[in-house]
Amino acid sequence: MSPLLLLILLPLFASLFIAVGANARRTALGAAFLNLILSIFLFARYDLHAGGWQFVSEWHVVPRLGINLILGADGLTLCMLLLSTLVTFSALWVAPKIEKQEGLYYIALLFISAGVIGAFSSLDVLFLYSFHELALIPTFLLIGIWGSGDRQAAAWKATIYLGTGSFVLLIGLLALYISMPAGVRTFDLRQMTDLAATGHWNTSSPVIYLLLLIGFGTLVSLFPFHSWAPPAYASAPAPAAMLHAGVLKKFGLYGLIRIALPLFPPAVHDFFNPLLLILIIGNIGYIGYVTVAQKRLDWTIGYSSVMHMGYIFLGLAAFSPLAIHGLLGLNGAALLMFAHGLSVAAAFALCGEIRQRTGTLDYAELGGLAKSVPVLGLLFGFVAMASVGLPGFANFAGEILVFFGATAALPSTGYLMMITIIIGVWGVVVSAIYMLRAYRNIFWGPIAARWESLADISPTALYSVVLLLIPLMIAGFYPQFILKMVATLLPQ
Amino acid sequence: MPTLANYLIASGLLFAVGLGGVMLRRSIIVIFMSLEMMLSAANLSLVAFSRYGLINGHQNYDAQILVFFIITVAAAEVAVGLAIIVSLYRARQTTHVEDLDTLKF
Amino acid sequence: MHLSLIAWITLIVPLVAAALILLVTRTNKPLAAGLAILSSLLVFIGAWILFLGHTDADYLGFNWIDLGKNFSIPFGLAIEPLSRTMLVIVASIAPLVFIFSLGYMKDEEGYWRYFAGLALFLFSMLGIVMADNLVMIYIFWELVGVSSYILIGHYFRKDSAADAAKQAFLVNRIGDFGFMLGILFIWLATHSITFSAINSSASNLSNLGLAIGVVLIFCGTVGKSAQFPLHVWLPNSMEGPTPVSSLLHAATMVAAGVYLLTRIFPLLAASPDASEIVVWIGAITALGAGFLAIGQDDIKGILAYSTISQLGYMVAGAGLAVSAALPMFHLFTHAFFKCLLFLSAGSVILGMHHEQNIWKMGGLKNKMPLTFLAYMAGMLALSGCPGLSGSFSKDLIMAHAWEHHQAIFWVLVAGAALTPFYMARQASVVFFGSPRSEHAKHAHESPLVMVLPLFLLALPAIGAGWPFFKHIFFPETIGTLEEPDHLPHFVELIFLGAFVLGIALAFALYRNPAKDPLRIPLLTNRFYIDAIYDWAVANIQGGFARVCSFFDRWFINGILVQGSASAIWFLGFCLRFLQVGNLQAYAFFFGAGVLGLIYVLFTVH
Amino acid sequence: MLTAAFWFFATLMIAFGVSVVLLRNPISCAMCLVMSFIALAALFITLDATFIGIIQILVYAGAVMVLFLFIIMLLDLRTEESRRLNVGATVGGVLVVSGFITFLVKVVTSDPSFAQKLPPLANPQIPDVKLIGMTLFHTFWLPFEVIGALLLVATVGVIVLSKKSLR
Repeated sequence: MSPLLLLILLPLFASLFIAVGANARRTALGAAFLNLILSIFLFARYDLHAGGWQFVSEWHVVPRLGINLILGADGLTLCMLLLSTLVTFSALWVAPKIEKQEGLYYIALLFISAGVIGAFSSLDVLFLYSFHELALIPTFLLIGIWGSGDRQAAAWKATIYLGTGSFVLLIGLLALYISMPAGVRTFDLRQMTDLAATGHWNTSSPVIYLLLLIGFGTLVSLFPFHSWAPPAYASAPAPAAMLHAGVLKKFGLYGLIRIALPLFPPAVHDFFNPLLLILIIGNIGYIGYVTVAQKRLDWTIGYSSVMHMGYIFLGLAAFSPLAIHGLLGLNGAALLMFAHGLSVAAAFALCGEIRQRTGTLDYAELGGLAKSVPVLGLLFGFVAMASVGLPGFANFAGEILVFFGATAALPSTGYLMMITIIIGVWGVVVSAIYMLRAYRNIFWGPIAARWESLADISPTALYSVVLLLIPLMIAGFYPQFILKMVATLLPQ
Repeated sequence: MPTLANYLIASGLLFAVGLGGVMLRRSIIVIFMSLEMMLSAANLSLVAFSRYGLINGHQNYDAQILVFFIITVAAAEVAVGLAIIVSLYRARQTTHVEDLDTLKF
Repeated sequence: MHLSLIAWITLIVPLVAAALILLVTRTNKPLAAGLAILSSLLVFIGAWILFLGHTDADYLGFNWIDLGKNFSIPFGLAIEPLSRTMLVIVASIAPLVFIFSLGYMKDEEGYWRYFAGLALFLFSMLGIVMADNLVMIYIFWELVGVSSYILIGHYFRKDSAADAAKQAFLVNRIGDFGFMLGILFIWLATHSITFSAINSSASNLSNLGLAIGVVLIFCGTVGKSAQFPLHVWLPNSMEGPTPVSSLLHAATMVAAGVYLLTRIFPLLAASPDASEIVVWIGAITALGAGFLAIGQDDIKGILAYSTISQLGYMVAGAGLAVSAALPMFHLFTHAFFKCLLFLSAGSVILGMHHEQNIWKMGGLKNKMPLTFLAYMAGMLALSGCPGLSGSFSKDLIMAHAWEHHQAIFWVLVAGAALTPFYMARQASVVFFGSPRSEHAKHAHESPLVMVLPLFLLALPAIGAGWPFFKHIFFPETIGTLEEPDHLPHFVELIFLGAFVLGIALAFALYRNPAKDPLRIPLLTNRFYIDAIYDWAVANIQGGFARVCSFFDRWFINGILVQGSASAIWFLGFCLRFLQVGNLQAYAFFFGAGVLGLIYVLFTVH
Repeated sequence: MLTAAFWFFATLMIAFGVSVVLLRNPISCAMCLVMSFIALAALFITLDATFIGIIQILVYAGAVMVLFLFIIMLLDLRTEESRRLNVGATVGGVLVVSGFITFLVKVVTSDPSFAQKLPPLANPQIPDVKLIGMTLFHTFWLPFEVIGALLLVATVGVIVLSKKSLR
């Protein structure tokens, strides 16, 4: 049995057991734990010298159309799988006691997990897409049933918005498929890459590229397709927000790295570079200031996660396969995906903990909590600093690599790239502005009497956040831990 | 000798009559009868094609099987449809379609 | 033991201590303090071993980021004359402050947090000192920022402390914005980030490129060394505990900015345009902060502005582009006497039961004689009293200014006259005259654990500038520390005159007054710079943020997203009228639709 | 002979069909429908589809029509009172119907292959029922099973629907 298939099936089997009446929390945690162990094992077992796709297995579905379920992993995949299983386990662990329909809650979370794992490990573009859709619907349920605030509106908005984005993406993927020469059409990513690389397939259609960019971009909340994210994350229960913002959202970037970057010739990238850079400026500069204006923690984190996507896109925009430093940005982007997934998941976990204790995330109502919940405050400090891009956390290493990559691309891209870099570096200041403001307003300052006797963070939440922070710091102190895996995906 | 066209026209006319019945009559029972007429008209076409499109000198039995299935489904449909009409009548005391117009905005 | 191992241990020990304090000893006060002090002592020993080892080396540890042969960010320790001297300064002052804290923080809460912050701070500072490349120095630069954030915000429940910590971090970040761009720029121009490589490539760069790169990196200095216009955080950061002020603002954090300038000194010296900017920023800061110090009532506030002013001298010294040793020498002497002054102030504050307003003090020389003696040593050294350490280094900078840049010279001399004035004002009001409050009447001398570091610091504060020490700590390899050859004698008289004038005026003016006789609103309000910044942050930045938020909420989310949703709703609303509810109408639509379809198919073929 | 039979039964079928639409009494309509279907069955037989023709009579003219009559009588439906003619519906219906007939004629006359005469069967004695059975149970056994299931479902559905209290 393929280990990757096992990785996908374990959560599904667990949800089956839950559906027929097994203890929901224990079963889900057990499956997630096994998955975590398995993904760490795979991560360690990956043969760095051989590189390329490993653990490949293939099942024919519609061979005539070139649709097959192909699972395989390279270094980037394994990083994303590690991220997925880490965040899944942590999200399940941190989940509070559920009053209504506990089974369905855990089943939904497990389905998201199975969906993202499937999406990351599929080598077949159609399955890559379908697994992502599998993860989308449980998110809708989680927000709509167990969310807070205006949860139904947020659930509908996010789902319709993401559904539309996926639809655009599907059109793009099908157009890509049809643009292949008849007879060799396939959804197999490896063959597609080969076809494009050997020149048998002319992939220079800007329309398809644009469709993919918008489709994947919507899933990643690329400006201006971001308005679904903050309300959805604000309303979602903490585990759902963790899984979605931490892992599922990375799917769009993963898809761009897997499909758009290698298949399209440099001319197409160059053609869209100015557009992409302008959108990145929107993501970093504009959304950054929108974040500064937020008055609630959940919205701040939601917008900040939108903003940070800009840095990853900057890494992708700096991609130029032929230049001497053309892959720096991509390395940084991959590292940043990993780092941001962990840090934003931890942020939402803590956000949920605060909400659970105080019932509000409004800056005006909170203050001085570090007195009553010191450990929670300490952890939030770590997470805030990670988000700010403090050295020691992987976010910093990723950002600096992205900046170096973008700088390396400067001579060939011109002034717009320069402006983007300046705004990007300024964005580091902006993210410090809003994160420190959040920290200062929630944890520092005089404490109101009603917050004096809050219970400090529960051990489960503490451990699950620490579980996220440890790999974040390992990758921060020693980025090679991730980078040497990522390097296997890049043409040498 | 009748041509294929003759049969098709006959079938089409029966279909048209049925269609007219569906669109003009108010009694839901008669509308239902007209529907049956339209289904049968389709059967006639199929049988005609079966007879005119010989395969190795034999009729094309695939078409007749289809007719067979259509008749079966039509029978089932009649049973269910009439049951619906009965319960509809119980609920609304009418079989006039013009009185059954609650399904609108 | 091999020196490279010692260097690495010296760097890592405080980090280990910080981590242990955080993880293990949160409840155990003595152990937390003990760990921190132990680590600082180890650092002290390690630093002196390295200093006396006299071996230049670049101890490459590993490639922090390694992407094949084209790109790597090394993580190495550069042990060379400059960093050795700086290392000794940092490592010698840190244990004293740590020990002093033991007494000062005895009754405070958040003990472990404080000592973990100190240890982390020491680690970061050592990292800056020993870093051999720009990215690494940036990493520790940021860590210094965050540890200062922790320490300044120690009394986080006070709004003022929380705001000061946040401001310190953010203002530093603004400086780092330029610094980061500078790193990227330099890397783009030279394709290297190690100091040895970029310093030797100065001649390959165009004048403009060199100037841009140096000025961008100088932004980092402006932020960290609190130069105008990013100086506002430093006085506010006095909200932190006094030992922290002494550590951060005497020898380490703020000195890091100057140290950075000396690390890229060859680049700076090669670019006249950049050094012109640097020297002017330094001179303006030196003079302006000197004026502001006169308007302060807070005992630490005065010292804070004097720090800014002295940092201005160092930056100007670097900007004169004579020798890297010039600013370093002043940094060296300043570190001791400023640390001494801060710790004395801490002792006074503790004796005064946490009263910091100098107008509530008075006559303390009898109540706290030991502190008074230590303070006077530091004060005279800072004021430039001939023979004490400060005069050597400061006069040297001014002498070179006379040689190279007359305008700067006069600005600096004006600042040099202000220095003894505000210091003597403080000394006179605090220690002389009669007590002005109940606290002052009942002030008491501090415990030995606090006084001892004062005296240990007083010795270098007096003698660190003497030629004997100068030769030990500043070998020729750092740069020349000779006086300019043709210095007229009257220039030295000017220095003396400035000192005497300042002291005399201050003691004349502040002979036991009950109130400040010289109250200038412009100075007490800090040139209104803080107010302008506050206004700009609240209105310009906040306004921009609100406009963005409004745009996002009402245009992108409102018009575009909700608009498209509404458009679809409206389409559905229109189509709704087809739902007439009549079965036969539906049959008609259906039939008509089929007919239409047939027609289309029929005409197409 | 065949031609005469075709014209006769075709006319009969259409005529009774028209009367279904035009007559007001539902019972008359049902009886006309039976007649129309018998004529249709005769047409099937002229096409050598004896089995289908018999099935048509058995199922439609027999079972289905009995059901119709049963329901009409159960509900005690009387002759429709004549309501005011719905002009829109009438015009629409006539338009669609005439349009349909127009298209039909156009399509049927457009291609010469529709004008072919009845081709002779290779062996008129071949047992029709046997061949249908072979086809049904060899080629189409799966749809046959599905249809069986469908009938079962329909039966269950009818029972559920006819229960007085629908839950």
